Amino acid sequence: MQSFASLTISDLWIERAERDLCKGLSFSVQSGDVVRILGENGAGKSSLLKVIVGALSPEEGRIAYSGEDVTLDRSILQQDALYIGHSVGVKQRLSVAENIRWYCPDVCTNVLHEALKSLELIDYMDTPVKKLSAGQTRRVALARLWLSQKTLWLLDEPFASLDVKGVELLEERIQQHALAGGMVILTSHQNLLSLASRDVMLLP
Amino acid sequence: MQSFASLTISDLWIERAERDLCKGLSFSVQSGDVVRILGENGAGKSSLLKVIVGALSPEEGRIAYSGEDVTLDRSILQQDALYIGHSVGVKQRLSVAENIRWYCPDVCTNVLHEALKSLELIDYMDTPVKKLSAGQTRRVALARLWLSQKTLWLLDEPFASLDVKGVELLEERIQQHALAGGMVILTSHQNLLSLASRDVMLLP
Amino acid sequence: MNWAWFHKLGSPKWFYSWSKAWALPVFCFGCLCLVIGLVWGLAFAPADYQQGNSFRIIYIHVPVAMLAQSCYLAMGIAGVVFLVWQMKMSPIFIKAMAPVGAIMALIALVSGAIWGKPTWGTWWVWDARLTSVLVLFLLYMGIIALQNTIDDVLLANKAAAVLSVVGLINLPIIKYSVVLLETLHQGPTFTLTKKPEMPAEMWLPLLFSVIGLYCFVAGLVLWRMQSEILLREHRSSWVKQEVTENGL
Amino acid sequence: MAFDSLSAFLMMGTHGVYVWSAYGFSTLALAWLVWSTLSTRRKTQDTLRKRFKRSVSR
Amino acid sequence: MTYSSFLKAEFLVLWRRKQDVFNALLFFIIVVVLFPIGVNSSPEFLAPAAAGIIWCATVLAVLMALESTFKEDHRDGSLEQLVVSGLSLPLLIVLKIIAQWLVVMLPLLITMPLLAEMLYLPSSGFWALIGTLLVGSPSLFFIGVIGGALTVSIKQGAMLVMLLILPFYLPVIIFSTLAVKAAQAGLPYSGFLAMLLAMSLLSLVISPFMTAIAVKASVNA
Amino acid sequence: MTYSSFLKAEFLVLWRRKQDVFNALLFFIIVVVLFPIGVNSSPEFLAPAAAGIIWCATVLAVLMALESTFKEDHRDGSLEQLVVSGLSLPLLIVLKIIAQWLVVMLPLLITMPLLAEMLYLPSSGFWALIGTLLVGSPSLFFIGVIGGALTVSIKQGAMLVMLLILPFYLPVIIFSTLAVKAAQAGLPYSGFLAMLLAMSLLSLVISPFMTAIAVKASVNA
Ligand code: HEM
Ligand SMILES: Nc1ncnc2c1ncn2[C@@H]1O[C@H](COP(=O)(O)OP(=O)(O)OP(=O)(O)O)[C@@H](O)[C@H]1O
Ligand SMILES: Nc1ncnc2c1ncn2[C@@H]1O[C@H](COP(=O)(O)OP(=O)(O)OP(=O)(O)O)[C@@H](O)[C@H]1O
Ligand SMILES: [Mg+2]
Ligand SMILES: [Mg+2]
Repeated sequence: MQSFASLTISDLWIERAERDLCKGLSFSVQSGDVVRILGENGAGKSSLLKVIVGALSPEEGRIAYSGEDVTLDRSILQQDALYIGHSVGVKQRLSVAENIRWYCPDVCTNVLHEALKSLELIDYMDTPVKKLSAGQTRRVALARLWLSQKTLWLLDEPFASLDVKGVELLEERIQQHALAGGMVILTSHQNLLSLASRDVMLLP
Repeated sequence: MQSFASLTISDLWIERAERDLCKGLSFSVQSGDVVRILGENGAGKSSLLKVIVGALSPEEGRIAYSGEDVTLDRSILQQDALYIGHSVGVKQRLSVAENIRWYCPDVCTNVLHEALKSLELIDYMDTPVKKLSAGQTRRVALARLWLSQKTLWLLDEPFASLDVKGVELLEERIQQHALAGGMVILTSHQNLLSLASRDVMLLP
Repeated sequence: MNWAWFHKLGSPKWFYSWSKAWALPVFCFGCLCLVIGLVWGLAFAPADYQQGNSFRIIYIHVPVAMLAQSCYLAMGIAGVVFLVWQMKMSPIFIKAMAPVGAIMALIALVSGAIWGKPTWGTWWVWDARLTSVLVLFLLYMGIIALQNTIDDVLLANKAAAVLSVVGLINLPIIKYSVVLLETLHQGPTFTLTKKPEMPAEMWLPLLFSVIGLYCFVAGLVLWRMQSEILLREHRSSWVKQEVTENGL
Repeated sequence: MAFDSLSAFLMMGTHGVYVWSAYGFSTLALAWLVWSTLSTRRKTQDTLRKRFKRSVSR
Repeated sequence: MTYSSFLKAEFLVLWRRKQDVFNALLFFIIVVVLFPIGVNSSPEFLAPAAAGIIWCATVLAVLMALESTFKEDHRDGSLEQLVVSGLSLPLLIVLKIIAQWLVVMLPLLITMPLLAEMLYLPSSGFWALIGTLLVGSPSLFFIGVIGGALTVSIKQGAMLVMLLILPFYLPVIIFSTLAVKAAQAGLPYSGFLAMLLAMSLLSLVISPFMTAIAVKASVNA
Repeated sequence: MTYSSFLKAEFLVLWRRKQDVFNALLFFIIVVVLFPIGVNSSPEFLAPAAAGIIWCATVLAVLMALESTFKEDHRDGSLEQLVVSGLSLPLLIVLKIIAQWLVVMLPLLITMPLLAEMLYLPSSGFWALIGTLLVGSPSLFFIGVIGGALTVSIKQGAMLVMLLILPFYLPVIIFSTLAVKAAQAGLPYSGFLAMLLAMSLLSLVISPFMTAIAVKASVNA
């Protein structure tokens, strides 16, 4: 993980389905921040995360990561970022363990078992993901948060379909990451007063 | 809507992915009940709803609807039931209005507009669903609750990806339905103390 | 070398106002030449001593066949330009060009087939030239299908550009291979191997109709590009001004 | 003029059907092309006009 | 949901996907073109093979079109909704197939004169070919849709559908090409057409129920 | 993610999907069998057409297999992850194609002796056929994968891929069948093999970059 990093977004303007989103949005995130993106349904939260990670191009705006301008080429940021979207990026055919190894190839077996145990997936280690329930699938995707060493986390409604225990686990992990100097940007419709250090409000 | 209806489930046993779920579960629901199914991720909540509506066959157990045994043929129940699952059953290529007309062909235009207005979808009436955000898509599916006259609602995490306003709207609608003599069975990981009249706990 | 024109071409606003001045004159000039060429060819040129009057189809067939190939070449170049320099105008050009090219290829096929009946005695043979025009037509249809199926504009741009470029590389290969096919296993006997030595009153009208069709197509494509530019640039203030004040 | 009379021009020797059908098809196709081009232009203008009006009235 | 709103939505979706229908047509044409170019382009080879080539291409195009019949419905959960709608599933399936047949086969039939010419099919065989296509193709759809339903939850379904279904198509192909050959030889071919009609009717009776079972099973999984 | 973990996961996924690979093989065999049955089964018809039929079937099977190359990765978001991984996308694509080629083509090659026998391919042409398949098929994969990447975000992509890509396959098919015909006639055919090799190399150079562009654009959409 980088010792100190920052993300600055200025004068953003996204257009989707002939509507303007996030017009003129600017904000910045420093090491240790947990930023929550707020907004109604369709306000553009998911679109904003996609723009940051480079999976969608904005109409206008600049994005800088750790002082470098990444507006045109997002690859520096991407090497440091971990993005989990609405569709979680988990291969349905592969088993839980294989999915995790796909993202984190050199994680050692003990660490992997440890993480799966705390996520209560250890019994399903060799089950193909398509046979898991909604919450279990989300847990598989979230396992990366325990196992990889990225600085910037971009999480789109990470608490969706998690049960109470899962929510607690994840909150704890996010706080831990922020304390260790990471940056987290997440969207959520649930109240996470204790968790987020700052809110960014998107007007529709 | 039927004037008085009831659903009784006894000695259920579902098997999925070589695991027993809901073993020996029995409960019944009367007109006016809002029942919340509780349980950890993977406890079998979604599976239970699917079994009730007849999209999955249980290993054992009996299901009775309004006094009639529907264990083998669920069609009486189905005519009276409205089920919305994790994947919401909305056609991505059709527009919002077309999707709603698919389910409720004889709803009159005024009523439809009214419902879309209260769900804040009126601007998107002719937009194909695939261009909507996660929460908006869920709202399209939920519009059926305002427009059709079914007694038994089976809702699998209906609050997922809805914003605060959407959650309030839906809670109100559910309470209204219960007061009018309907039955609601829903799963949710969020706290809905005010809403549910009863909880059914599934042990994993 | 002065690259200013290249950068200007890349600017939709500049291109729009430029094309607004040129589209109509070019189109009208094209129509005029085309009419002259066709009327001359149909009514005044002497009949061919071998083929009789059926040879008059040449005045539409050859220009259209030439256009079908030129259009693809232009699209391929535009594709390269887009992939290398990201020029905004290239995908607009490709989108405007594809249906025009497809129609040209279609007319070449139909007029050729009709011409084949009296001269070769059959509508269709699997000869090199015919087959490669058929493939060209299918390539055009592929690009159109792709553009219509993908509804994301950025993706459609890239996809059409990629396909045009790959087609540009492959079209000569296809042509070459099809020629081989024909020469190897004893093709149909009725191919025009040589251009007849035409008298001037035969080839002059052809020249007119060729030039006419080029200008006709150029005018059309400019118009098509204009609509596309307006749609894509609807956010900029000049489009607003253009549409609300001037009209098309 | 390569033909003596109008009927001879229309008959084109024995090849009238072929020549005229080829030209007929070509004319139709080119005319369709022109028509579709112009109608897209008109439609584009209309939709943009409407959109701008909406954004002004808002 | 009612039967008529279901049928309306089917047509609407197909209309939204009209480019796909057009693609099916182009695919069919390309497969037909593949043979003269890839194998042999002389009239002596093509004329007797024409009906067979056209039928093989039709079968492939129909299979490609059918493979995705239920795919999209499954993905967005609307297949599940069909199962729990309380309407008769077999009837819904028949309606779906009728919509598909109209949308896929009519364009194919329209291009036939052109392709027949390009493959040098003698005019004596042409009407027999059209007849076999009209009478035989419904059975292709009814049989094929079973495969589409079976493989709906499987990701790489196209291939598997072909595999499961092609063997059942063989009789249809054989009778059809025999009919065209008989017509080319000046023999009566109405017997073959009757056979094809019988197969279409048989599959109309059996297939909706089989498909309903398959759909239910794939929703279950 | 590293290159080696990527390659490993590719092979793992393919291994999980071994049924699909097997299906590709069966599909290929069925298409080949369709011709003797649907068109004509006499040796005089089949022997000269054999190489063409086998190549046409190969092309269809490869396209079917390629169509889904990126589909699944796109659906579950792992394609997005490839793009944002910071590794060289063209190189990842080459690795993916190598894995695909090994898994799809090797089984096809193994069945060749059998099918050649069934189609009465003279033994003089057999080794030429194998040679063309070995040298020519990489270009099929490299060209086809562009189509797969372009249509990844489209639901009913199989048809469109075929539409886009089949015209580009024509030269490969033509050179291959010409080579086999030359071999059957006792003529030298190394010139054709050289052409095929050149096409494979050309597509190896161009395709990964084109595919990378397409993948990036698809992920954006
Ligand atoms: C469907 C059938 C046909 C197609 C697709 C076709 C296509 C073409 C093409 C691509 C060209 C080249 C244009 C150029 O770039 O110069 C051409 C030229 C020509 N075609 Fe056709 N043709 C067809 C049938 C015929 C027939 C039946 C005849 C007359 C017997 C004919 C006579 C000519 C002549 C005289 C030229 C100009 C000579 C030359 O430039 O080489 N074509 N045709
Ligand atoms: N399609 C499937 N095929 C096989 N097994 C499945 C399938 N879906 C779920 N299961 C298994 O059934 C069990 C219960 O799943 P279910 O989806 O009913 O859980 P749930 O209570 O809804 O959980 P969640 O809160 O995560 O949605 C899980 O252990 C899971 O492994
Ligand atoms: N794939 C898409 N294509 C076109 N437009 C889209 C697409 N996805 C979303 N949109 C549009 O972009 C806007 C913002 O969508 P986005 O998904 O970013 O919202 P969101 O804030 O994440 O909402 P939610 O809380 O419902 O997830 C919406 O108005 C929607 O109509
Ligand atoms: Mg969202
Ligand atoms: Mg669930």
